[in-house]
Parts: sequence; structure tokens; C-alpha cells
Amino acid sequence: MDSNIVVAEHAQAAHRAVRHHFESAEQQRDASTVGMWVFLVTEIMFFGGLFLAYFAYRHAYPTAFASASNKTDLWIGAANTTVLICSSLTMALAVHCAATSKRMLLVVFLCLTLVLGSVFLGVKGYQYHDKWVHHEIPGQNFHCEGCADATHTPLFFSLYFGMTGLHATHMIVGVGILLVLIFQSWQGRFDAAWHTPIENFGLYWHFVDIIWIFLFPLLYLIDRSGKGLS
Amino acid sequence: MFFTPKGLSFFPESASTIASHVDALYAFLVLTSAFFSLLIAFLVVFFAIKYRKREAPQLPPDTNIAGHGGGLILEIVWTVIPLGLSMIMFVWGASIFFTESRPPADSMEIYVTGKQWMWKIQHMEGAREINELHIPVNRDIRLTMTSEDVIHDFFVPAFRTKADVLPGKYTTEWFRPTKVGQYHIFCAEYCGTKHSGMIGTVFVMDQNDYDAWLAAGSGEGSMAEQGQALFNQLGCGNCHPSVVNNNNGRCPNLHGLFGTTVDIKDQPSVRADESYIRESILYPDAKIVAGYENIMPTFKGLISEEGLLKLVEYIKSLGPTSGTPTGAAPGAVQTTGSEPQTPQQRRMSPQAVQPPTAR
Amino acid sequence: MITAPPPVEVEKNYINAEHGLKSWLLTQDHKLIALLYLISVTAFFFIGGLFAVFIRLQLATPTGAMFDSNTYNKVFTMHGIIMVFFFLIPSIPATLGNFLIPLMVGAKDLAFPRINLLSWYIYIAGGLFTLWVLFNGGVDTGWTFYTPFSSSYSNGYVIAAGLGIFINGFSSILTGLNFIVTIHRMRAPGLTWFRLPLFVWAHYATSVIMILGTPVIAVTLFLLVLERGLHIGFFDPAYGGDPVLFQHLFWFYSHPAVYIMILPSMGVVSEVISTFCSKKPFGYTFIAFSSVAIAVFGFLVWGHHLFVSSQSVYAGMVFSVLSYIVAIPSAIKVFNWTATMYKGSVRLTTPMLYSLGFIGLFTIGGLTGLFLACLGMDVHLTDTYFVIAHFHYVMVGGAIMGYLAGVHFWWPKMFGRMYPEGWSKLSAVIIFVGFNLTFFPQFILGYMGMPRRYAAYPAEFQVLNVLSSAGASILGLGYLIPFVYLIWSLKYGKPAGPNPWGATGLEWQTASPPPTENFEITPVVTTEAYEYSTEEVVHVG
Amino acid sequence: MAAHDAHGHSEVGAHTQEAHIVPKRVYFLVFIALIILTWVTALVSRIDMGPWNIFVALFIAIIKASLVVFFFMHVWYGTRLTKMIVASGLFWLILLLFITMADLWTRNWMGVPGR
Ligand code: HEA
Ligand code: HEA
Ligand code: CUA
Ligand SMILES: [Cu+2]
Repeated sequence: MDSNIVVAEHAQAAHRAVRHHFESAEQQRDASTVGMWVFLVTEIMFFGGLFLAYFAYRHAYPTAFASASNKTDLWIGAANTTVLICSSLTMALAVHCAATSKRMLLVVFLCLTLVLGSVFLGVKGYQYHDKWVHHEIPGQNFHCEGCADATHTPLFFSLYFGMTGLHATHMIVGVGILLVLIFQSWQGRFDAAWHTPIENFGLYWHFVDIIWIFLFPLLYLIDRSGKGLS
Repeated sequence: MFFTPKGLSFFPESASTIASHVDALYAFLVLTSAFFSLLIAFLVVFFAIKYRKREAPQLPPDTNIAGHGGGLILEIVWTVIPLGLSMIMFVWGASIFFTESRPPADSMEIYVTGKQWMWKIQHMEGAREINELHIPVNRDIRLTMTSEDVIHDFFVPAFRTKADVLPGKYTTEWFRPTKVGQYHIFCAEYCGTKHSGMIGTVFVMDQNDYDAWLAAGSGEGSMAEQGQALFNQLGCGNCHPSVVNNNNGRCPNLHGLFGTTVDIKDQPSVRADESYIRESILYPDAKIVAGYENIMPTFKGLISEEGLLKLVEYIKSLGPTSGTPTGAAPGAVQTTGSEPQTPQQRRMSPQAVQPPTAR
Repeated sequence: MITAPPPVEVEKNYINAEHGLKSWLLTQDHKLIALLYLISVTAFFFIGGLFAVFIRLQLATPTGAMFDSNTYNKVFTMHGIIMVFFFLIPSIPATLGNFLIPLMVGAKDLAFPRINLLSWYIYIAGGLFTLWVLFNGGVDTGWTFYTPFSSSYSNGYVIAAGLGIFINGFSSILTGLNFIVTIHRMRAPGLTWFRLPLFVWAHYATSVIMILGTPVIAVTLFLLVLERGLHIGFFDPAYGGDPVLFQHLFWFYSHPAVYIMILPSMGVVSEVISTFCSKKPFGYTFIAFSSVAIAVFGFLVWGHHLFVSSQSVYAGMVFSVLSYIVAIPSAIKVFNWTATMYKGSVRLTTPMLYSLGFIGLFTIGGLTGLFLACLGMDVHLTDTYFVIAHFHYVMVGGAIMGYLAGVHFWWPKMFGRMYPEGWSKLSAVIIFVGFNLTFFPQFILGYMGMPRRYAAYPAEFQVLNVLSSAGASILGLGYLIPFVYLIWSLKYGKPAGPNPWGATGLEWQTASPPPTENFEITPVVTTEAYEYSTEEVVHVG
Repeated sequence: MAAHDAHGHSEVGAHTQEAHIVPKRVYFLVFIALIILTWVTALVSRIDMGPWNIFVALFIAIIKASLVVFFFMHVWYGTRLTKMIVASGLFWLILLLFITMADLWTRNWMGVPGR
């Protein structure tokens, strides 16, 4: 046979966490990092559709968006953003502790992340409840008290719930994974040599944070100067 | 082009000014495509026969077409030639499309409403028809179209043109029929169960026949008149002045509004076209004219799309001016009171439709 | 064909490594997963094909021979949805790609075997949703789901169908993700990017589209489902929503998706032509880069589906000119394949026949795409049978021909058996003839103005429609023949040996069928791809 | 995607996973910047800058996002491949947004409804 291949013997990596089809731990870690980033790119595009709808309608109905945006609570929004950023910090520190094999600190920071994430979700729930009370959920009983261009405000609220809802769903999934990771860290599964799950989850958590970094100004901060609103 | 023995044509009739341009472009595309398809087919078959081997060669040759470096030249050749040809196609197609997109200034206007699953057509003179469109030959016809429900598409193969008809906005299509005859209207955008039944006929008639047909039409008055009746019936006139130089400060004067640029509170200014008027009736608070209050109630749900078109036509008939929509423009237009111009006058008048200008 | 080396003694291979249903359903071997996909994809093809048969029966008479218009609408919708999302998009990547990419890059498996299996289950879950819709009365929106028809007026199961496609999308995403990581990180030592087979390049480009496009269709359908379920109006004109925005979102994915369908086929054709000309593909780098160029530029042209939709004229012009730009890499490929044959040692085996068919039919399909990209022309042609003919030429004449070429080419590798040569050539010819008879008349119909999605049509269109229906029955027969003899060959085919075609490429270096871990020892690559060199002796390791 | 990222083959082993451990100080600095910027953007939104408000808000958001991506997510220290993946994600997002918006922006230029 015409063979263009030289076949050579190779040492197999012997590490507890290396799966059979990888040559080395490094290759395996690399693969999962790349995989995680590729996954995050799909997430960007997934949210991208909603962002597009947002920009399209904000372009078409600026008045409606401005007045509907003023229905959100700026200060609660800012506070909640702060909470989320804190959780990002604790998450980053958790990864740091995993990479330096500090088991207890890892568990602590993961727990802090969990708590902060839950606080964020709680506040979000409170805000949804508020919208519910004020009939600001698009549908039959929708009503935007004192809004300019009220006919088009449902578009804002549909997007508000669509975007924050999808974001919250990601948070809820994240909280679920966090619970598992906390348990595994407690068991001492992760150390400097192998902590890919922690690292990848960190990437996910920061990504969700970034989405919020954009949602906050887009949904809460339109035309806050108070001029021109009837 | 293709004919069956029975004389059944395999080529659509060509009955508008655009059609002949499109056919010429088609011929060019067919020829280019035939050339490349045959070239590739010939080469593939030729090579397959010429170099055919039954067995895998033991010492297969590895031959480049023109030896070293010949590859690059070939690659450039077969990149540049298709690119050049396709740019010709693009420019040619785009120029036809541009023509198709800009109705001539003095087109005769007809309003079309699509509805599952019929075409409702209103002539300015007042005649209304369903699934039929009567038009005079050799006149530019401009359709302003909207839908009451889903997306439809007004397609006349013999005119080689079509355009989607959307709910919630107006779209435009124009053509100039060149041959007397009857042609298919198809709905070309899938719109539900009886999509394939949403078909009709265009009757292209010579001017005399057309006038006779019009004369036999309904006695409901012209579209603008019907629009005015609706205007009064809905009480729009209670607030909106529609005569020259009358400004009550509460509602913008509609006289001479159409086609002008309107300043909007907190938003960029807009051109007062059909879509703007429709929007202002249905969603008055979406764009508040600068200097006015948000006091107008919505008429959403109170007027049908056809009624809206009548109102649009009425407001159009109040004529454009060069002045601001809200006021003055003294003496720019000579109209008698609130009486709209007759459609006939309007079609004759050169400024009836603002010549579309690209900005 | 060269005489196969003596059959390998029935060794352990990936198929007989383990037994029982569980070993199939829980396998993490990319090759077995590829077979799972092969079976399911084939099933969906025949379901979709059955609907095609219904379409052609209905259209044999002007008034519609079989169904009322409501049922007909569901028939073509299900045909389109099943063929596009459940057959053609996964066809080559999930079967041949899954099977071959690890082999071609010299890896033991894809980077994430569990995710690979997961993606098959997701595919099946999405498929079950769609079948549920089918058995409960179908959906009648057309595969394009345009709003507001789909959100407010359709009488079908839009939500379930939308969810089916939504779910299925994740299978596509995971497959693409797996391929990208594998191609980046699992290549055998020495296998640099420009030593990769063109099949791998094509799949890399395909995966990029899957990764970047699919999430957008997912979120679009998600919004549609919300809108229909809760009436909250993302696209509803009643709230000021813009139906054209939906079309933008839909085609942002669905135009690139047509390249998901064609690129893998192009990869197959590159392999097959090179092998059966025993020659390095002419312009290897140009073919490789044109795949990537198609993947990138393919994302810039989606608006050519919106020329008459009331999109702005200026946007239309930009989309038109970009559509021409994206056609150029395809042209480059066609010319390079043709040039590869020049002075090759051409063997007209079955895969080669299919590949040559691909070149011819794809060229016609692609060139008619240029008609549609041409603004003034498209206004007349859009939503007529010309479009139907165009895309069946590229998807059936192009993509499926390529798929069949690939299945025949690698069948010996996958199962270690040869198929009957006479029958397979016969079916290739029947498919070619039947195909042209089915779809060529539709170009003429389209220019005459026959709109698509019509359950009934004016009588003057009948002659051509009857021709088309006649062709479809020949085509259907043509597809049944391979189905029969390929299954037959599993048991009765001649043993194939590791490299029946005298091909290069790592996958031919291992046994047929390959062992579970693909290679006994990890290969090291020292030469370019497609080295049909005369110095073979030197290199045997 | 050059040839160089074909994985190195010979080095095998279970040494430390993280090639570069980011010092904690960096995390805290980034964190402080993020918090400050959050409140700056909230406060600035109350000043009427006409059409500029949205640009300022987005500009700040982009800075914040970049800080997170580069430092919390380690892209600053990452491989070329990672940077390329991030960049292509952003690039395609921008394609989606800008090309579609280009249609919406030019919708009325013709002065003919629906063109
Ligand atoms: C595999 C699928 C596939 C592929 C590969 C293509 C390839 C192309 N398609 Fe097609 N297309 C579809 C599937 C596909 N399409 C589908 C499914 C639809 C309809 C969807 C629906 O509405 O339901 C559609 C619809 C469609 C439209 C919209 C029609 C309408 O609805 O109005 C347009 C318009 O531009 C278009 C253009 C093109 C172009 C320019 C190419 C190019 O990529 C083609 C490039 C190839 C060549 C050009 C041939 C080879 C070149 C040569 C031999 C050299 C000579 C070349 C030159 C002179 C340039 N396609
Ligand atoms: C991969 C994609 C793909 C494939 C392979 C096909 C294959 C075929 N298609 Fe399809 N088609 C589409 C994608 C595809 N199509 C899409 C996307 C649409 C648009 C839908 C829409 O408008 O929404 C469409 C629409 C479409 C129409 C237009 C309908 C309309 O607008 O009203 C027509 C009409 O002729 C048609 C015909 C065919 C035919 C004859 C085949 C043939 O090639 C099929 C040949 C296969 C067989 C014939 C099966 C063989 C098996 C048997 C014969 C055995 C019988 C079965 C059992 C016993 C179980 N298709
Ligand atoms: Cu109306 Cu189709
Ligand atoms: Cu396309």
C-alpha cells in the first residue's frame, strides 16, 4: 500500500482524569477550554437575536421605549448589578483558589457566589412581581400608566421579560451547577492539577454577568433625565 | 421561446414596459449559464472519457495543467471572469430594480387591500372590485397596498413584477401595461389555506373602454369623497382644520400636509407619506407633531384598512404645499374651501405626487 | 478496482466489539453514533420523500389530485421541515463527518464523545416532537414560519413544530462544537492544517456556520413560540412589531444553513474526485480556503430572500452584490474539480459517477442562484417554481448526490463490504435522469409565473407539472434501489479490505471496519495530503 | 488558525494546569473598576445628553464587559485561538446587528412606501 504515514509509538499519559481518547492531560484541558469558549460564542449569538429585536424596536419607537424604561427602578437595577459583579469577583477568586489547591477557600467562594446569585434572582423576582402588580406584563390586562406612545410599550416589556427572563434562566441553571460543584469541591475533587469544571463554570458565570452588563443600560437607562415625558 | 405542438406557450406573455427589460436580462442570464454549464459538462465528460482507466494506476501521474505556477494563473482567470460577469448581472439587475422601485410622478393611483384570501381594489374614482383589476393600457399605474391580516404578495407574471403586501404598513408597486388583454394576478406569498385561490385577473383595456368601464362604476363618489365622508363621520374635522390658513392650535392642519416634512416632538422629523398618515390615525401618540399635545384618541379598531386608504386618499387630495404642515404657506395652493380636488384634476396636476427623491 | 488484499480475519472491530441494544444506545464511539445517525437520517429522508410523492401526485392535475388545499399546505410544510432540518442538515456531518473526522485527523474519537451521543439524543427528541406534530395533523406555515401567519393565523401545531426545530438546533450546535474542537486540538502529530483532507476543511467551515448561525434560529423560533403561545407580540403588527424583522432573523441562519447543506458535499466530492483521478486535487489551498470563504461570506447575504419583502432598496442592493461575491468561491471549486480530472487516471466508479453528477447539477443549481441574486430578475422569479427548481438542484442534485457519493465511497470502510457495482451504477443513472426530468421543467414553470405553495394552478401549467411528476416517480425508484442493495451488501457484499480504492488519507490506513480505537498505534503524518507519489516504498513505516 | 496550534505531542504529564495564575490584586482592581463604572453609568444616565446618552451607556458597558472578558475570563493571558474565538463571536454579533439595522435605517430613503 502507498503509505504516507509513519506510525510511531507514543507514551500514554497516565493521569487519573485523562479520558482514553486524549493523549495528555494538557490536550484534554485545552480541548475543554476551547469547547467552552465555542459554546459561549453560541450563547452570544443566541442572545444576539434578542438584542437585534431590541435595537430594531428602540429605533422604531423611541418614545415608547423611553417612557416604558422609566417604569423600571433605576436604583434597584444598579444595586442588583452590583450584586452580580460581586458574585463575579467571588467566582474569579474561586477559580484562583482551585488553581492554587485551596480547598476550603474554594468551597467558601463558591458558596458566596451561590448566595450572591440567589440574591440577584430574588431581587429580579421582586421586580417581576412589581410589574405584575402594575399590569405591566404584556397580554390581556396590559396597562402602562402614564406612558407616552402606550400602544407600542408592550414591545418594550416583551423584550424586557424576554431578555431578563432568558438571563435569569441562565442564572438558575448556573445556580444548579454551582450546587453540584460545591459538593464536589467539598469532596476535594479539584486541585491545581485538575479543576477544569471550576474553570469552565467560571467562564459561564462571567458570561452571564456580561449579558447583564449590557441589559442594565439598555433596559433601565433609557432617557432617565426626566425631560420630555408626559 | 418554447412552443408545444398545440401552440401552448411555455413562455409568459410580456405585457409591460418592464417585462421586455426583464426578458432581455433573462436571455443574458440564460446564455451565460448555458455557456458555463455546457463548458463544465463538456470538460467533465471529455476528461472522463479521454483519461479513463479501468484499474487504479500503479504509478499514477501527478500532472499540473501548466506545470509549476500555471495553477495560480488559472485560479486568477477563473476567479476574475466569473466576478466580472456577475458584476454585469448585478448592475443590470439593480438598474431594473431601481426603475421598478420608483413609480413615475404622474402615475395613476390604485389602492389594494389583501385579505385572506381575496384582493380588494379601490380606484380613486370610486370604483371598487374584488380579484379583478381594470386598468387602461399605456398608463403608469401605481398600486399602494396593504393587508388586513397576513403577508400576501401581488404578482402579475405578464408584467414581471410583484411586491409583498404587509399588514401594518404600505408597500408600493408600479407598472405600465403595454398590451390590451387579460392577465393573471397571483398571490405569491404563502398566506394560508386558500393561498392558491387568491388569484385574479388584470384587465388591460384601451382608454375608451376603460372610461366606459369607470362610468358604469359605483355611484359612491370618488375615493377622496368617500374619505371625506368618513373624515366627517368620525369627527376628525372637529379638531383638524383642513382649509388653507386655518390653525386652531389644537390639531395640526391637514391641508397641504401630504408629502411635506413634519417636525416631531423628541424624534427626527418625518415625511408625511401614506404610512405616516396611517400611523397617525391608528397610533396618534407614536409621533406627536412638534408644538402639539398628545390629545388625539386612537382610531385603531374603528376603521378598516380600506377605510384608512380612503382617509389617506382624502388627505392626499388636500394637496401638498411647500410650507410647513402646521400653518401658513399662504396662497401656495388654490383650493376652494374644504372641497377636495377631483381625482381627475389631481392626476393631471404635476405636483400631485411629490417626485420621490432619494435622500 | 484494485484487488482487495485478503480479507482481514474477523477481528474485533467497532461494530462487533460489544453486543446488545444497550451497547448501541449508550455507546460513546463516534463510529457507532455515526451509524445511529445514518439510520435515523435515512428514516427521515424516506418520510420527507413520502411527502414529496404526495406533492407531486397532488400537482399532477390543475385542481389538485389528492388533497384539499389545507392538507396540501401541511404536506409541503412537513416535506420542507423534515428534509431540511431532520435530513439534509445532519446528513453528511452527523454520519460521514462523525465517522470520518476522527479517522482523518488520526484521533481515537471526537473531543467530547459524551456530547456526541447527547447530540444524537437531542436530535431524536426534536425529531419526535416533529413526528408528533405530523401524526396530530401537521403544521401549515411553510418551512419558513413567516409571521404573522405562523403566530396568529395558522391552524397547525406551530408551537410543537417550532420546539422540535429549536431542540434539534442544539444537536447541530453540539456536533459543530465537537468538530471544531476536534479539528483544532486532536490532530495527529505532524498533521498540519494544510495537510488536512479537504473533507475536514469543508467540515470545519460547516461547523463554523453551525456554531454561529444555529443559535439565531433557535432564539427566533423561541420568540415565535412565545408570541404564539402568549400573544405578546415580538413581531405582531398589531403592537407595531415588524414581520420583516422575523424574516431577517430567520434568514440570518437559514441562508448560511444552505451552506451547511452543500459544504460537506463539496468535501466529499473533493475526496472522491482526487481518489478516482489518483491525483492531488488541483488547487488544494484554493479549495480549502474557498470553503472558509463560503462560510464567512455566506453570513452576509441573507437579505437576498427579502428582495420583495419591503426591505429597503439600498439593503437589497448590498445583499445582491454580496450574493455574487459568495458565488465566486463556489465557482473556484467547480473549476478546480474539473481541472483535477485533466490528465488524471479517471476511474468511473459509482462514487465518481455521483460526484460528476454533483458537479453538473450543482453548477446548474448555482448558476440559477445567480438569477435569483439579480434584483430585477428576482422580483419576477421569487416565490415561483423557479426558486423551487433552484434549490432542489443544489440540495437534491448537489447535496444529496454528494451524500450518495460519500456513502458509496466510505461504505466499504464503514462496514468492510463492497456493494454490487452494476446495481449501484444503474441507480446513479436513474437518479440523474429522474432528477432532471423532475426539476428542469420547474425552471420553465417558474419563469411562466407559477407560484410556489399552490395546491391548485391554472390549466396552462399542467403539461410541465405532469412531466415533473413523472420524473419524481423515476427519482423515487432511483432512491429505493441503493436502499435495498446497500442493506443487502451488509451480509452478502464482497469483503473490502482496508483500502479498496487505492486512496490516500488516514482513514484508509486502518482496517475496514476500523477497530474501536481507530488506530492500533497513533499515526504520525510526514507528508502532504493526497500524495499519490511514486515513492511509496520509501514511506512505508 | 495556523499550523502552530497543532498540539505539542511529546510533553505529557500532570503538572499544574494553569499556565498563568492571575494575581488576586488584578481581580480586586477590576472589581473596583466595575463597581465604579456601574454607578457612574447609572448616575450619568440622569444627565440629558440627547442622543449621546445611549452611546455613553454603551461605551461604559463595553469597557465593563472588556474588563470581565480580559481579566475575570483570562482572555488577556489566553492563547491566540481563544482570542480568535472571542473575536469571531463578537464579529458575527455585529454583523447580525449592523446589517439588519442598515436595512431599517435606510427604509425611508426612497420616499416610496415599502421601498
Ligand atoms: C444547498 C443549498 C443551496 C445552495 C448551495 C444555494 C446557493 C446559492 N443560492 Fe440559493 N436557495 C436555497 C438553497 C441553496 N442555495 C434554498 C433552499 C432557497 C429557497 C428557500 C425558500 O425560500 O424556501 C434558495 C433561494 C435563493 C434565493 C432567494 C430566492 C427567492 O426566494 O427569491 C437566492 C437569491 O439570491 C439564492 C441565491 C443563491 C446563490 C447566489 C447561490 C450561490 O452560492 C451559488 C454559487 C454557485 C455557482 C455560481 C455555480 C458554479 C459556478 C460556475 C460554474 C462558474 C460560473 C460562475 C459565474 C459566472 C459567477 N438562493
Ligand atoms: C433536502 C431537502 C429536500 C429534498 C431532498 C427534497 C426532495 C424533493 N422535493 Fe422538495 N422541498 C424542499 C426540500 C427538499 N425537497 C423544501 C425546503 C421545500 C419548500 C417547502 C416550503 O415551501 O415550505 C420543498 C418543496 C417542494 C415542492 C414545492 C411544493 C410547493 O411549493 O407547493 C416540490 C414540488 O414538486 C418538491 C418536490 C420534491 C421532490 C419530487 C423531491 C424528490 O427528490 C424526493 C425523492 C424521494 C423520494 C421519492 C422518496 C423515495 C422513497 C419512496 C418513493 C418510497 C415511498 C415511501 C415509503 C413506502 C415509506 N419539493
Ligand atoms: Cu395571499 Cu397568498
Ligand atoms: Cu439564500
